[in-house]
Amino acid sequence: MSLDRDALAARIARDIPYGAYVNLGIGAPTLVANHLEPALDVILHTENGMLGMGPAATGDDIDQDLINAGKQPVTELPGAAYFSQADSFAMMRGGHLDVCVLGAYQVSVHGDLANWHTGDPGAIPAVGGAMDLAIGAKAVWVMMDLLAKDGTAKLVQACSYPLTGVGCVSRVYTDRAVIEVGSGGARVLDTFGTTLDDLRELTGLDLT
Amino acid sequence: MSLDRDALAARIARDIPYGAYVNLGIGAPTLVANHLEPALDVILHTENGMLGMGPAATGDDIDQDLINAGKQPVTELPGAAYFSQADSFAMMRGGHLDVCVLGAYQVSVHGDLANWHTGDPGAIPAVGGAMDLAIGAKAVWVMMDLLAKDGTAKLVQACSYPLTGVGCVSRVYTDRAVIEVGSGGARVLDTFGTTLDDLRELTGLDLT
Amino acid sequence: MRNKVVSDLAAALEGVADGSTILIGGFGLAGQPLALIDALLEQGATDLTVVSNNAGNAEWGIARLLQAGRVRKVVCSFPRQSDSYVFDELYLAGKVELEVVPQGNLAERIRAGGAGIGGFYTPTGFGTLLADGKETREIDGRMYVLESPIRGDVALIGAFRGDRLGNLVYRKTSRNFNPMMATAAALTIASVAEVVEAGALDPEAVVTPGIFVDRVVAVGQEEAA
Amino acid sequence: MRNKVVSDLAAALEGVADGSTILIGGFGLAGQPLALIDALLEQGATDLTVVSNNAGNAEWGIARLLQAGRVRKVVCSFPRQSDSYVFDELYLAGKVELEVVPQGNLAERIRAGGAGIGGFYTPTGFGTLLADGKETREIDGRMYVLESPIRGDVALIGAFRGDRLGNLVYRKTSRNFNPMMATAAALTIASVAEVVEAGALDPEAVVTPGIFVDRVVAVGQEEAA
Repeated sequence: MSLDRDALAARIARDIPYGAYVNLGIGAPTLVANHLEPALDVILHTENGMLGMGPAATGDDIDQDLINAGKQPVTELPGAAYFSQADSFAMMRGGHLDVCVLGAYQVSVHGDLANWHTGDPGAIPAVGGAMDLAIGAKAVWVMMDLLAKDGTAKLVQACSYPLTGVGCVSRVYTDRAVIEVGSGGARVLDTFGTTLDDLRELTGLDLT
Repeated sequence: MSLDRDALAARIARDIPYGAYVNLGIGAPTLVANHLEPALDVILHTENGMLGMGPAATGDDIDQDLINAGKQPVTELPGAAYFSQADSFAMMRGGHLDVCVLGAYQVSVHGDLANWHTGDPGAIPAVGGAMDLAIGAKAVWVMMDLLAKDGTAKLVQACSYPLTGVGCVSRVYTDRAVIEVGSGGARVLDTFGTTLDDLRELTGLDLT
Repeated sequence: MRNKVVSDLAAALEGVADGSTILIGGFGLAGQPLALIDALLEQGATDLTVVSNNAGNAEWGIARLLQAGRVRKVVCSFPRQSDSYVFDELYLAGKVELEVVPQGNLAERIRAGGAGIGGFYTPTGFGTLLADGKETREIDGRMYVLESPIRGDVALIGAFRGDRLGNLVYRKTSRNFNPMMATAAALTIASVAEVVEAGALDPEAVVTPGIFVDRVVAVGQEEAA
Repeated sequence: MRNKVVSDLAAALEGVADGSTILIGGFGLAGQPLALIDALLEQGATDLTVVSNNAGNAEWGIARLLQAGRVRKVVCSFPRQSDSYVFDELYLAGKVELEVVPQGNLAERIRAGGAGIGGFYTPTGFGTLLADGKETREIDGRMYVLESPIRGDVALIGAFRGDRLGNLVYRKTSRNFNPMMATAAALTIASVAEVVEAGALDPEAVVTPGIFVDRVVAVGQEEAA
């Protein structure tokens, strides 16, 4: 009864307010775009320098000069605008985006985010725009499985992985529940085929 | 035998290197533009947001959206570019202009500049771009009379008027002499119908 | 369908509160949104702080706001102009506060406000009266002054063309402070000479992307003098 | 007559010294000036510090410089890509230094370098490993990190069209880091698909004014893969 990724993406899409400016992170959050109703009038930002990004480009529409932050070819919608990365990140840092949806390794009940580095000493560190995105929207939402492949919870009391941002996440969308996080701690907003008690047991957290 | 303003402007124009990017301050420095040979290939910057400024506009060429820093109508040369004032002052502050020519109330032998405020308690303070221009070119030259109307020297040991910038002027063009200033003190480069002794007497400075 | 174009100036200025900080674009009259300022006068908000390069010309634009006693404080680089008699008189009578900021610092502070920068070190103004009491710092052998961001409750923007998404382009040197101000206010209101279809502006040439703009109103080509 | 257009790539790269810091535009392959990088390889400068968003793709561009052992240090936001095996191997063997900078901080630091800003406070990275040892400061209740400007000895810029005055425009998302980098180097070298007449670029749409550009070379439309 838990939600699969596509159903979760659809749920996130439904929660995005009308007319929002949205940045969708690389990976699963990109799926959210497939569920944005045209009537919702969302405008997509890609941090490599564009507002008004359209769907993925295919065939003859592929243009190596028109890519998204994941370096995949995309298209341009009428009313788009291009700008430099200084301007693009100023737009994010300045709080002009309404919603940013990101993946994560871990999120803490206080909204700390860990999504850039496993902390493995053999790993090559690479941050990209992760830290900028983490603080770069009015609402930062995380889309992730509640549990890692090894069964440990990804929603935690305190992140053990290196942080991407402090207290920056406001809401976590998982396959089992939607959970509000922040200075007031974690609060379950909605569950998918699970109970509050189950969630407490799975995470070891004092969820309300 | 001293130079009049127009002759002094011509002298300054001759000292500008080939191909320079130049900002001419409001007032007398504007006269320099009249003496820039086309072969010198100088490009004029106006800090309200333009490179490639042409001569003053007259008649039907007057466009209220195309003005210089003195708010006078000007024209656009082929290859011009417009930009915001943030970008324009970034261009100055970042040291991209070759020469800036400014007027002054006083310049000190160490290159301190006073040109924005008389210090009169009744005056309304207004700085405009003066402090940005003062530090905003590889070479900041001042064009001024050596003596004020009351006969006191405007080249001084230390400015008595409020400063615009510290140690920013490299050369002073006056009606009587061209004088290098800076951390090494004042050194006369050229005289116009006057002698070093005369200049020492007029200024009370230990000129070399 | 997203449509930021409002029908008239009254709708454009709706909700501006007393005590607001208003960023007003323009350098002299170029790019100064005169119709929006007149509409703000009509709207009635008072006790305003106005951030703009100048403090009004003759009895146009900002000068009218001043004349009507709506302005508590002016933050600008160059209040004193040949035709700034309205401001001059109020200032000398102690009826309006003034904060003078070097022009490039003013532009950069507004940019910082829109860009989420907490403060920056600038060489401009170091060692002068206008840096009095400000924190200074030596960086790589040069002296700098710490300057803070400026944000507004409202920005009034004078643009050339705009679309229903809020994308804007400007004309020649009327661009000036407008693009930064558009990024640095909670409510950004742009007047344009002409509203065009979405997609009619070249995406490579849009200066202010629509994300920064809340309302667009067509006022035709303004003639100031 | 001012003419920044040089006849070939060798002339474009003339004089680049060993030990230089090279700013290289591009985000992945978009806007990465591949022909200029190949010409830099040919020119022979070594012991380079490369500042760029990525650390090379497959055996193109920056990856070739790395492969040839010309690069001492990479400053970038995202070295690890699906096809960054050249960098990965050198890094893991301890043969190249790496400074990782959050992408927006990298863009802003380069802008600051070109704009004469001595440093700035950014919220990005606060409380993370990438701010370790950096000065922090609370401003209006929010925590910021002090970041410093980045400048280069040389910038290699991938543009779309340019004129003999050095004015440049870009194409779509290949703009990315190029405009800031053009402002932040002692010697800025731009490759363009096409050189156009002075006056042919719309003055309202010029992204990089010629003042920032020293040399322009036509390389045609580059096809990377």
